Amino acid sequence: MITAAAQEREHYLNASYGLKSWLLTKDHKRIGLLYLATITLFFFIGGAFATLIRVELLTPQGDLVSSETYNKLFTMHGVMMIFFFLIPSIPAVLGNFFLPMMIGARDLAFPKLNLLSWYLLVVGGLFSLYAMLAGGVDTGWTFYTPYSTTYSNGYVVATALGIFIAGFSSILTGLNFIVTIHRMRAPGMTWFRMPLFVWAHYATSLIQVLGTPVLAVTIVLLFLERVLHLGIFDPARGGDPVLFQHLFWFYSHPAVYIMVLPSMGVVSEIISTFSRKAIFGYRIVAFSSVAIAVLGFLVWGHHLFVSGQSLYAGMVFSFLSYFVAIPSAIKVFNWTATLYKGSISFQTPMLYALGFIGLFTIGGLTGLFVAALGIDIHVTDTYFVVAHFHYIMVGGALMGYLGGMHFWWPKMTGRMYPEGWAKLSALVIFLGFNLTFFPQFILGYLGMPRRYHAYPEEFQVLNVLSTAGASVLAVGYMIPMIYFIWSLRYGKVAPANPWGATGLEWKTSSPPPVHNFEETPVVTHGAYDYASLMAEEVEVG
Amino acid sequence: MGKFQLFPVQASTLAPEVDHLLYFLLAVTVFFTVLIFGAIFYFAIKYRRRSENELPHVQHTGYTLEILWSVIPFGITMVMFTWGASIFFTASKPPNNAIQIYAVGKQWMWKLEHLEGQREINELHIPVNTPVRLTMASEDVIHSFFVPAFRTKQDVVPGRYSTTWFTATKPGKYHLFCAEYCGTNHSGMIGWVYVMEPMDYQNWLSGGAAEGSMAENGKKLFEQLACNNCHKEDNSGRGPNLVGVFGKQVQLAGGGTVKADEAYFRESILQPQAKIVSGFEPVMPTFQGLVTEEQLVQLVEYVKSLGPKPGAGPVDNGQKPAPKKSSNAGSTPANR
Amino acid sequence: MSHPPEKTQIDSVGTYVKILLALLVATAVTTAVSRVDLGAFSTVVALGIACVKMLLVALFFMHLRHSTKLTRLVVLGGLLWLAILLLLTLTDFATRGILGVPGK
Amino acid sequence: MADHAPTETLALRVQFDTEAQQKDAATLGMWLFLVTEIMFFGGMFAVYTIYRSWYPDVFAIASSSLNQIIGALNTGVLLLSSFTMVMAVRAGQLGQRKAIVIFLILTLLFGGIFLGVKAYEWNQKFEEHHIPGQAAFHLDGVLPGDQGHAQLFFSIYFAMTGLHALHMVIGVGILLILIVQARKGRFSASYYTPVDVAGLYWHFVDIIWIFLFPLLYLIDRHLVK
Repeated sequence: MITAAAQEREHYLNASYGLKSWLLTKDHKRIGLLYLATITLFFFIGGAFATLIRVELLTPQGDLVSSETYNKLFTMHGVMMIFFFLIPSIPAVLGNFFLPMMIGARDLAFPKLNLLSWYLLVVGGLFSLYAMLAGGVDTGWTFYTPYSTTYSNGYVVATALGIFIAGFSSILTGLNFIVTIHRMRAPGMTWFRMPLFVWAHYATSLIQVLGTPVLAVTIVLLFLERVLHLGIFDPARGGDPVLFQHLFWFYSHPAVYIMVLPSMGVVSEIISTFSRKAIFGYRIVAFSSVAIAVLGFLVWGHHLFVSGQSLYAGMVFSFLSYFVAIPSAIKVFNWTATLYKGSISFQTPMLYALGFIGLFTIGGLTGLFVAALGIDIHVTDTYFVVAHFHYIMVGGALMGYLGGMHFWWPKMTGRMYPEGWAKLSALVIFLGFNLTFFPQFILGYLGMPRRYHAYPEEFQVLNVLSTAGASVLAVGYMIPMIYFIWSLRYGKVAPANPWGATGLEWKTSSPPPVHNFEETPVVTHGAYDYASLMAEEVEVG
Repeated sequence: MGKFQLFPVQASTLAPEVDHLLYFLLAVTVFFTVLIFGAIFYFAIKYRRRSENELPHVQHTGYTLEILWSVIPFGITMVMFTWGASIFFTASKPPNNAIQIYAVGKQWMWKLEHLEGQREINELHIPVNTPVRLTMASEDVIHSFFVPAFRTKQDVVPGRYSTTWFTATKPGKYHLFCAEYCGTNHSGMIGWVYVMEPMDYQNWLSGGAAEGSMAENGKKLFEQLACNNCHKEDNSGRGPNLVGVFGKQVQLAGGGTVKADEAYFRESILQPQAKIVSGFEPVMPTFQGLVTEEQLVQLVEYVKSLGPKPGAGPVDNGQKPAPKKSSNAGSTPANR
Repeated sequence: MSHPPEKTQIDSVGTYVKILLALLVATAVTTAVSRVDLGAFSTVVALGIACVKMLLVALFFMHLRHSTKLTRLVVLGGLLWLAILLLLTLTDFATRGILGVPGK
Repeated sequence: MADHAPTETLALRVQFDTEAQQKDAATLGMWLFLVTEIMFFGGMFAVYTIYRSWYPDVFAIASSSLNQIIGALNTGVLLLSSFTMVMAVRAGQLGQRKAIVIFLILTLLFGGIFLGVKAYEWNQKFEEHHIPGQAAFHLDGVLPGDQGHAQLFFSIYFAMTGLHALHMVIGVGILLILIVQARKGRFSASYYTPVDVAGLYWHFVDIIWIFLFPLLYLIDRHLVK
């Protein structure tokens, strides 16, 4: 991966060699790449499960795998994708790599802790992979009691332990980011000069720090009940399984925002760069990230409308849920308004960002359906919900992640990817995604329950459509994988600032030097100041 | 491939209400999706980059637009909330004239029992245009009673009773699903709801081989378990006389009252000491582990049949909400 | 090694001893009071004393009274989120059965 | 700044510009970690609150089976350890290297006593058959139908005190490391951040116990004759 041009200059990739220089690195950029390799692996494992699920659902009879296997497939798909791919994805890869650079820091505040976080994710992932290979787990990623504590025969403990450990990885990353943002900003980098990517990560980190510990203790209680028979949620002793659901969703609802907020940050960067225009209403967009993080903690009970929580609680949580709609709507409208009178170019990252807005709009609007008590009675635990959260988590979070990968790939590797292929893959993914998940809205309203191995015949047409879409989607995900690897050797050498973006990370060379900047930057104006960027370029050029 | 559908049948009084709210939400969704997609496409084409060095000059000051596009959507969502909540309220509160049916979920089947004693597995026969109230229990894990054509769904949590109700409006055969993942054969925990004309329903009830009504079976159990040794009808037993108790407020030892509903009877059989009736000693043994949920509902139904309105007619469910803090001695919440 | 970090405020041993004694006395008091029937107030008193003890430890032993605004904000945030967890969970558990229908 | 062959010191890591910045970062980091701990124990406080409100009578009886005097004395021991910990931090502030070691050892000692007493109390529970999930479980004064609720109390008791004890054990481990480092003379008035930050952790664990003690040992004690 080293070209003649880059060979002369030392950067973080060629500063040292060997396995040890990677496994013991404290450089946030290298740790970001370690995460990238790890979560890509987890993504393809989770994707393999998804493929098997979709193939199984081609026919109504449930004839490809046994129902036992099928239950393990959707459980492991959920566990892998949520805890080992989506939650670490943008923060641990792109956040790790770029957050310090964007605020002009040499590294995160706690580099050793950062490396530890990566090891924790790996160890957690290994536990879960072990559980998978040893026989799997069939509780669903939600681990509802008493099924998970008393009735399931799967490797619940190993999987839960894996999630517990990965949770600490997430907590430590969030903690590291918050301290870094508070204490490590370069001279002149005031709060309202920070890129929105940093704001989004600040909000995300708040959730990681405040929410994840509750998941951790819930898993501990699950463990105590299953292994030591402490029976905290056991109805036979007067315990309440619904209490488990409260604790679980206290984390797991905000966790959705851990996945999608960083994506929103990425999209803000991309939309601004490729419109060559500051984000419309920068402060409001920045605050809306924090608002989503805070409000996201007040709504978890909307997962429990028919679960046996009280009528009154249902109403309170439904009411509060609608408040999240405000900052979300603001973001979508403000991104769209940013395009107005911009100078818009359609390179790959922009295609992903626009795709994100579209899919997130649909995902968000269908969220209004499931937050409405009357409709949620009918659609909860059906494919409608499955479609809704895939629109947010795949259409939203994953599109943002891929957009960010394309945006920053030149900076990370010093290489450009082939633009034509990249545009094609963006299109394929967008179409494949909609074909996969749109039919599931209809299936859900028709009443097809989720987690069904076999289903009534009248649902087959829509299931076949969905599976067809999934095959397109799978191809769409393979293409970037191939050309990214290809570009490491054959891609064009990337300039320092290929997109004409304003962030500090573009002011240093590609790939960046070990401590990011030759000289600590001094910030004199806000993010997205294209006028002064172009003025500088004129001076330099 | 079965018949292809895009929209589920409406077969209950609730269904059109839910669907109307859905139409409203769909309209809002389509409007905003078209608005956003349209704006993106329009701006993207109109303001595409024409030269490499162009620099847009737009000043954005004030927050008028932001206020506009947060207040208006919020107003719309409040309509959704109010509308949805009112449907939910209706769906939560069974009418007083509903006929009572019991359901017990266990891995992986639905067992249903009519007051007249008819028992069904994975099938439920009900009369059309008659409110039906289901009192549900689970023998093992959480299940969820879901009839898409009725737009109704209720989780059945082990350790307590759950309630749902519906009025079917169209005779026919409709899917019954378990909607809460319950283990290996979750997708096999399905069945049919048969909605029948009242006459057909009466015929169906009287046909078949019901071994006595639920109350009669409960009475047999009551005697087998020797409950009647203490709960005597002449007030001479060591336990309270159960005649006419159902639906009333019961004075508890140590002060306070509790409404004698299904949940209270269930609890009193399983955890007799939780709420002792005033004037009695806590001497009753627990029947936890000795009776199944199915036997429990029979016992409860028997005690109900001794209530103010004996027999299997419309059940008085106590229309008034239980007064708040009805029991200060209560060491167990009856209505969990 | 250069100069020590600026403005570290060092409390006297006497202060710490006084706080320790106050904590020990509070422990004795709360233990003794628990045997007295104060009705519903017994919980309030027990938790009230615990809160006072927490404040003493946090303000003096953890130097919260010398700390930055940000640190105090972090602590308050943590307590606020604990309150969210407890209160919103209680919206369910405190209102079970309001409809007089089992399970609602 | 931003030199490429940085000379790192303990007090000034390469990513920081000043020692004060580094110390601030460490302190903020620890306080944030303590917030995660609040939420971690918070989950259990939620469980406790709900079950206690459901089963107050049984919980009162179960609670009274714990030895209040031992609990109170043990609370005193833990408070003492907090005192010696803050004295160690003070010694750090003043750069008194010997005093740091002495106070850290004293803290370790009191922490050890607390854990020993806790172990004794747990052992008592085993002998009294107050272990939830065991067929032999029986709590005197609670009627057969309510034994399950009594089990819930002891489940919460073991979960909360167990996790608290786990935090203490981790704290003891940290103290051991600090003692070794302090004996090597690593800490001074300009660099004692590890002692300071470990102190915050130790005091926090103390605060958790300050709440566990009344919740588990004291509340509603008077209801039981």
